Amino acid sequence: MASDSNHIPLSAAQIPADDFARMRSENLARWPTGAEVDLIEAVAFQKSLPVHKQLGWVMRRAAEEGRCLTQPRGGFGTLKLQLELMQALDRDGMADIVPTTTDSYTRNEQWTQAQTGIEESEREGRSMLNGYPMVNYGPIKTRQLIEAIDKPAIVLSGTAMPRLTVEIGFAAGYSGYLGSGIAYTTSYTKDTSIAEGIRNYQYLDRLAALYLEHGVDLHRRQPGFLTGTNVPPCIAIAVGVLDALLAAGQGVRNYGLELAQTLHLIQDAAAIRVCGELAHEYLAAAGYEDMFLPVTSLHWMGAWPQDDAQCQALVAYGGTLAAVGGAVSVTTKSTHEAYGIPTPQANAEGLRTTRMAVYMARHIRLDDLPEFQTEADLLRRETRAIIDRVLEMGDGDAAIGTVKALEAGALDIPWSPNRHVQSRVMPARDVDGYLRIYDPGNLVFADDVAEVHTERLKKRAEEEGVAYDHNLAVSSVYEISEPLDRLLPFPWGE
Amino acid sequence: MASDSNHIPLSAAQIPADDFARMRSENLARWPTGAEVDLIEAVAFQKSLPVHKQLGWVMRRAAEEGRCLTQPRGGFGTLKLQLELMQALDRDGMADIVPTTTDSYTRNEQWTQAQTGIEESEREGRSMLNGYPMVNYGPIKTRQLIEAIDKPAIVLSGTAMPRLTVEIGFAAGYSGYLGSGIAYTTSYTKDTSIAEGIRNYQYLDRLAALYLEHGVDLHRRQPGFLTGTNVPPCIAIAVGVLDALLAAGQGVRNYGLELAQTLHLIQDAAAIRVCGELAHEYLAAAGYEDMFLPVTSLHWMGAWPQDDAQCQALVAYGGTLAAVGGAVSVTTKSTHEAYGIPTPQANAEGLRTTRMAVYMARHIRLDDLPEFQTEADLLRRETRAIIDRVLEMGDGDAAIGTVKALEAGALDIPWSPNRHVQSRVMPARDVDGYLRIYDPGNLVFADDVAEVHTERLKKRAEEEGVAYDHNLAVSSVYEISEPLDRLLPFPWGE
Amino acid sequence: MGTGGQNSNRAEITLVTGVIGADTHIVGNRILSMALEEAGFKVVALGALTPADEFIKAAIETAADGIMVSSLYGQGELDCRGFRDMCVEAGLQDILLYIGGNLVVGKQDWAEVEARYRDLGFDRAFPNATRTEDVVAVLDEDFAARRQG
Amino acid sequence: MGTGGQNSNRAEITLVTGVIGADTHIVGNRILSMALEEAGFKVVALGALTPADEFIKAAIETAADGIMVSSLYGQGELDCRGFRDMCVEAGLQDILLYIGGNLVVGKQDWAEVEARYRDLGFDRAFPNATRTEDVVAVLDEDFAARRQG
Ligand code: B12
Ligand code: B12
Repeated sequence: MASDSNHIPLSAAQIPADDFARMRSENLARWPTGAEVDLIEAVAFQKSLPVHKQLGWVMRRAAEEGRCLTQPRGGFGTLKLQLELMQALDRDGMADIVPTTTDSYTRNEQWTQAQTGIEESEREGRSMLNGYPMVNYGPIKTRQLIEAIDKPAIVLSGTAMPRLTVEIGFAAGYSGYLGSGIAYTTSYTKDTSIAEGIRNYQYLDRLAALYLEHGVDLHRRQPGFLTGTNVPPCIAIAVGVLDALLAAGQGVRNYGLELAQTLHLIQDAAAIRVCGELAHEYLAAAGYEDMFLPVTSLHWMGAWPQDDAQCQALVAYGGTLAAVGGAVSVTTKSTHEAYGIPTPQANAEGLRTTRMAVYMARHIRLDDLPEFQTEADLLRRETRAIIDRVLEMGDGDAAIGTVKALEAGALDIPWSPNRHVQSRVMPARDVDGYLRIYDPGNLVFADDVAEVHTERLKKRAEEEGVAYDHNLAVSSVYEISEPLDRLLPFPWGE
Repeated sequence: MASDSNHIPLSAAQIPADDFARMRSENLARWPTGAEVDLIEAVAFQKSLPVHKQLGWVMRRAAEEGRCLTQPRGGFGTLKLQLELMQALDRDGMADIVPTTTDSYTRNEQWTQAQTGIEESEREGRSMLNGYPMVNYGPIKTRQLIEAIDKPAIVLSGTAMPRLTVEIGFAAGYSGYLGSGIAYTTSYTKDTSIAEGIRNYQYLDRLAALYLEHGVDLHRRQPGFLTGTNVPPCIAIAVGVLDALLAAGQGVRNYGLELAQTLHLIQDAAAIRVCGELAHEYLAAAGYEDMFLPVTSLHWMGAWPQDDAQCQALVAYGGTLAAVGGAVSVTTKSTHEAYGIPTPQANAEGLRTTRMAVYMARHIRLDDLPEFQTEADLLRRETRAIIDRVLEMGDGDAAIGTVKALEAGALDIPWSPNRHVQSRVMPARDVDGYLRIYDPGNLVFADDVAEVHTERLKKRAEEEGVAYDHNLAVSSVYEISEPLDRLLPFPWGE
Repeated sequence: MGTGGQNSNRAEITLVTGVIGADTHIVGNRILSMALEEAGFKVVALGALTPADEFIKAAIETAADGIMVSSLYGQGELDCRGFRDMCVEAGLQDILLYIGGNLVVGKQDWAEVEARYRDLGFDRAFPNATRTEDVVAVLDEDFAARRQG
Repeated sequence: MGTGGQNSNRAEITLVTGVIGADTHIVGNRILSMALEEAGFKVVALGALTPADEFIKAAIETAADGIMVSSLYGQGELDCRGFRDMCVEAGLQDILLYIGGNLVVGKQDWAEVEARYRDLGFDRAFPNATRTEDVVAVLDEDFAARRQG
């Protein structure tokens, strides 16, 4: 694991070159396929890809041209199944960005178990792993996946331990990599310290920056969904900006920020706008003037309904919200979400529904709507309050500030499984469908800002005739997954 | 047919009571089931329905409470099949308003053929008619349909000859009726004169008003889709207002206006708003201060794509557009639209997808957006120009003005099959996705208004690198039905 | 579009177009008629709601070389019963007969639908959403084959 | 919710909750824990990512009457192999075992899934989206039956 870096004190500073070289060779020695990684050869392979298969270039072009690209999630346990899946997503789904999700063993660095999983999957002819075991296959074999598609590919691997996977992924020709130290450690681990998660992603970002130094403009991306469950935009943006500061510190310049949809058209559009704005502002203030910081919008990350028809509306609205918000890309789900990993066909359908929705809303912008501006102003104040406090606690160091702030609850994540996070903040939906904060825990907002949240939520309790208590937050977790006869009944029958 | 009224000169005036009584008895004598109609008994039956099964009441309540109700279309050839369909739409589809679409023979008053169709359908056990033959079954049997559901029911019968069908429908307990003299005559007939179509619907509206005089608040509705093919909102609203004036003249007070979606979020919202506004304004100016004039939004009425996934986006967006526009109800389609009449299941799914979309967007309003206001202003000026000219040509009489204006093209309908309509106006989508007018034919707009249309369409031609000619209109007919690889390809591949 | 004049023979070819039966779906038929005219054919457009016998009358009167029938509303099969026989009776044994649109009720296997319309005497049948460029191309082919044959 | 105290015995019942295996899905489990506490049960919440043996250790330490296992990520079957046997070995032969969540990979027939978990020794299994009111009601029933039995 990350034992190597435990004696380097935590900071946002760049990992020194010699330390990094040592860390890399230790890391690559952990599994045989690590020996296949040769940076210079990998750089040459990345450069040999046409630009339209390089996600760094594609994201920049999409941003320039005002496009909203589509990207699904997806991983199966063998090279063959993964290859078919990626072709289906590329062709039938018309995905602009093709994913490879890794399996849970790979995420937990249990490569021996992953090997068993591959063998069982090959015997059974169906995937016994919930993703692609990238480390086990290694970069040379995995290049077959890159060659099988005509789009850029991205690695999706929800873990706080990405070191070997990223080495393999970049060497295999993946030009995008999702994951970050704060977001994943707070949402995917229980005991892992925030410092350790940050260090692991500093390694990853340093590696991406090394490719950049060799002329390869890889796309790094922060997983803005965190715990996926009613994360208020101010928290998501604050974490995104902090993760971006950490990445920039390692030399990354092409860094995407994700935001999970709240499903409120105006709140989501304001969030996408403010996210881009504040990211640029804080990164520039830290001396990173030349960052490319595109925003990706994520289909609803909370609990989904059981009814296909309802899910279709969520999928389509997911495209609408991304397009109206001006997101550079949208990450899609499918009608199978409540049950399990979608079939390639359901996944491709989700992509096409989303794409059609994007097409229809591509001209719409709400930035001049007074309600949008009020919401954006509120969001700016909330988010600045959090980030400023974190940076203050770290004396300007984002890494140290984050660890302290999470410990103290000055930065907080709702529904986090991690012990080092207070997770006292309680979000809930308000009377107008905005996601607000019922209980801020130890988050500190200006009085008038806090008052907006309380007032709007009290209004909801009043309208629904329920108590003003934490059940507002609980029912907001269930809400979108409820059947229609609870959400919107015909109200006048017997 | 309508021979009885041919010697009454056309006007917007109310049909005199004695004439109407004579017309009714002639009409009811045309088919045996006409004898089952007894106004007083029918009034009693209507009054015996709980209010939540009376569409007049339900529409008023929905408007008061700011709800957007859902309604599908649907009709099968036998009582049994129709009953099952209506129950499926009521229960599985959660339709707030349950429809009965009549078959083509019934619309053409070919009741003998309809009888054969019923017999064949019963023999085959499947529907050989494309709708429910309401006249043949008559009011007493048809009441079984009303009793089988727990929602209000509406008759959908696209025809210029509705006289006997409406008598049966109201007596059976339908509390809503879609259809109007101008809209249906211009879109469903070739040789029928506009005057004749208007007279037939004056009969229908007079009958609805007679129920009102007996205390039954039926909901009449104007079919705003006309030819369903890129009808610019100014034309749809103008026709809606003129049809409403004609209905009010007969004594109707509960009159819905429909608007087909253009699929532009802002244009559709502006259209719904302006439609309500101008309808109230013109009706009040004509002395009808107490009209209830709710607006219904219609899912895309033009050609649909062949791909289910694309259709799901159209269905869902149809709910979004209706909710955001503040429509009081939305009429739904399904993923089967490009192929044929949907199965009850597909129909119910379209309803639920729409309902979920409505739920998610129910709080959103765009009225304060500057772009909305600009569009609404433009639309007000366009629509007033048309209506004022029509009323002028009729010396204040909407019936006479309409006939003359359609003949002259001062009121015009795109893609109309009717000989008495110029149908020279050519709509096309502009560079920002708004539906504009490429060729106004003989419609007269202020120069600066006309200039907006020309300028925006020239801009589109320029951006697409195509000629500025009528193919802008033709490609706009195809557009939404195109496959995604034409609408929104991945643009940077080989 | 914009292919007018490519085939020097088009100007000598007269085509009757219309929507058969009680069908009001005029849009596709009108777009087709416009495209055929632009391509250089002589077009006699009968419009929507055209009974079968009016097609034949118009074809005789204009000495037409082909009839282009549209049907969208699902009752095309009923409306087209005996259409080829009526043509033959009227002395139009060689006239080219095309039909296009939503030719049956609901979603059915296209190969079967096509076969059914061939049995009704149509030279070709086209599914809905057929583009006019493709129709022009096939017309050129079929008329070229006739000149040679 | 708000049903706390209805059953006077709840205060005497201790329940261990947690998410088994390498599963981070804590939301449903935390909501369940909150609801059980509000209903009056004593709750020992172990949180996400809890190995099977930690459940048992906690149950012994707190003399628990039941264990409420959550599993969402699809690998529940692997994580629960031998769970009842481990309980028995640890002297918890009578402890009530419930499990709930997305208990298998993908969409499978619920009756089959339930049977599989009964075979693993669970007294009851619950599909995802089960509401906490329903869980409380069933707990009351099962504990009432035990008191009588
Ligand atoms: C617009 C529309 C209408 C408009 C028509 C306006 C008008 N006057 O033209 C309105 C709203 C009035 C209407 C009414 C009805 N409609 Co309609 N309508 C449509 C819709 C949405 C689009 C049709 C269209 O214009 N397409 C665009 C044009 C450009 O394409 P096209 O027509 O296919 O034509 C192209 C090709 O097919 C080809 N082509 C066409 N003809 C020919 C001929 C030849 C020889 C060749 C080679 C090629 C060719 O070239 C054309 C140009 O590219 C379709 C569904 C769909 N496709 O999405 C339903 C549809 C055709 N309608 C249908 C029905 C049932 C009706 C009604 C009975 C509905 C009702 N219950 O009220 C009435 C019919 C009334 C009547 N008596 O005809 C059904 C038909 C069902 C079936 N066949 O099983 C459809 C499929 C919808 C559905 N799923 O229910 N409709
Ligand atoms: C939110 C979410 C996440 C969040 C979790 C945040 C967190 N820390 O909790 C994040 C984004 C981190 C996440 C990650 C992953 N997720 Co996830 N996630 C979801 C999602 C969308 C909602 C789950 C949820 O919170 N529901 C709301 C709560 C209130 O409901 P509940 O959990 O069902 O709990 C209720 C009942 O089940 C019951 N209950 C629960 N436990 C128990 C126990 C007992 C004894 C009883 C009686 C009742 C009971 O009571 C609860 C309250 O009412 C679901 C899909 C869905 N349902 O829509 C996928 C889902 C569960 N996730 C899935 C997957 C695959 C993953 C990942 C592996 C994805 C990936 N490839 O990265 C990782 C897993 C990482 C890991 N090691 O665990 C799959 C599981 C597939 C399967 N079983 O076949 C699902 C179904 C999505 C999908 N279709 O792919 N996920």
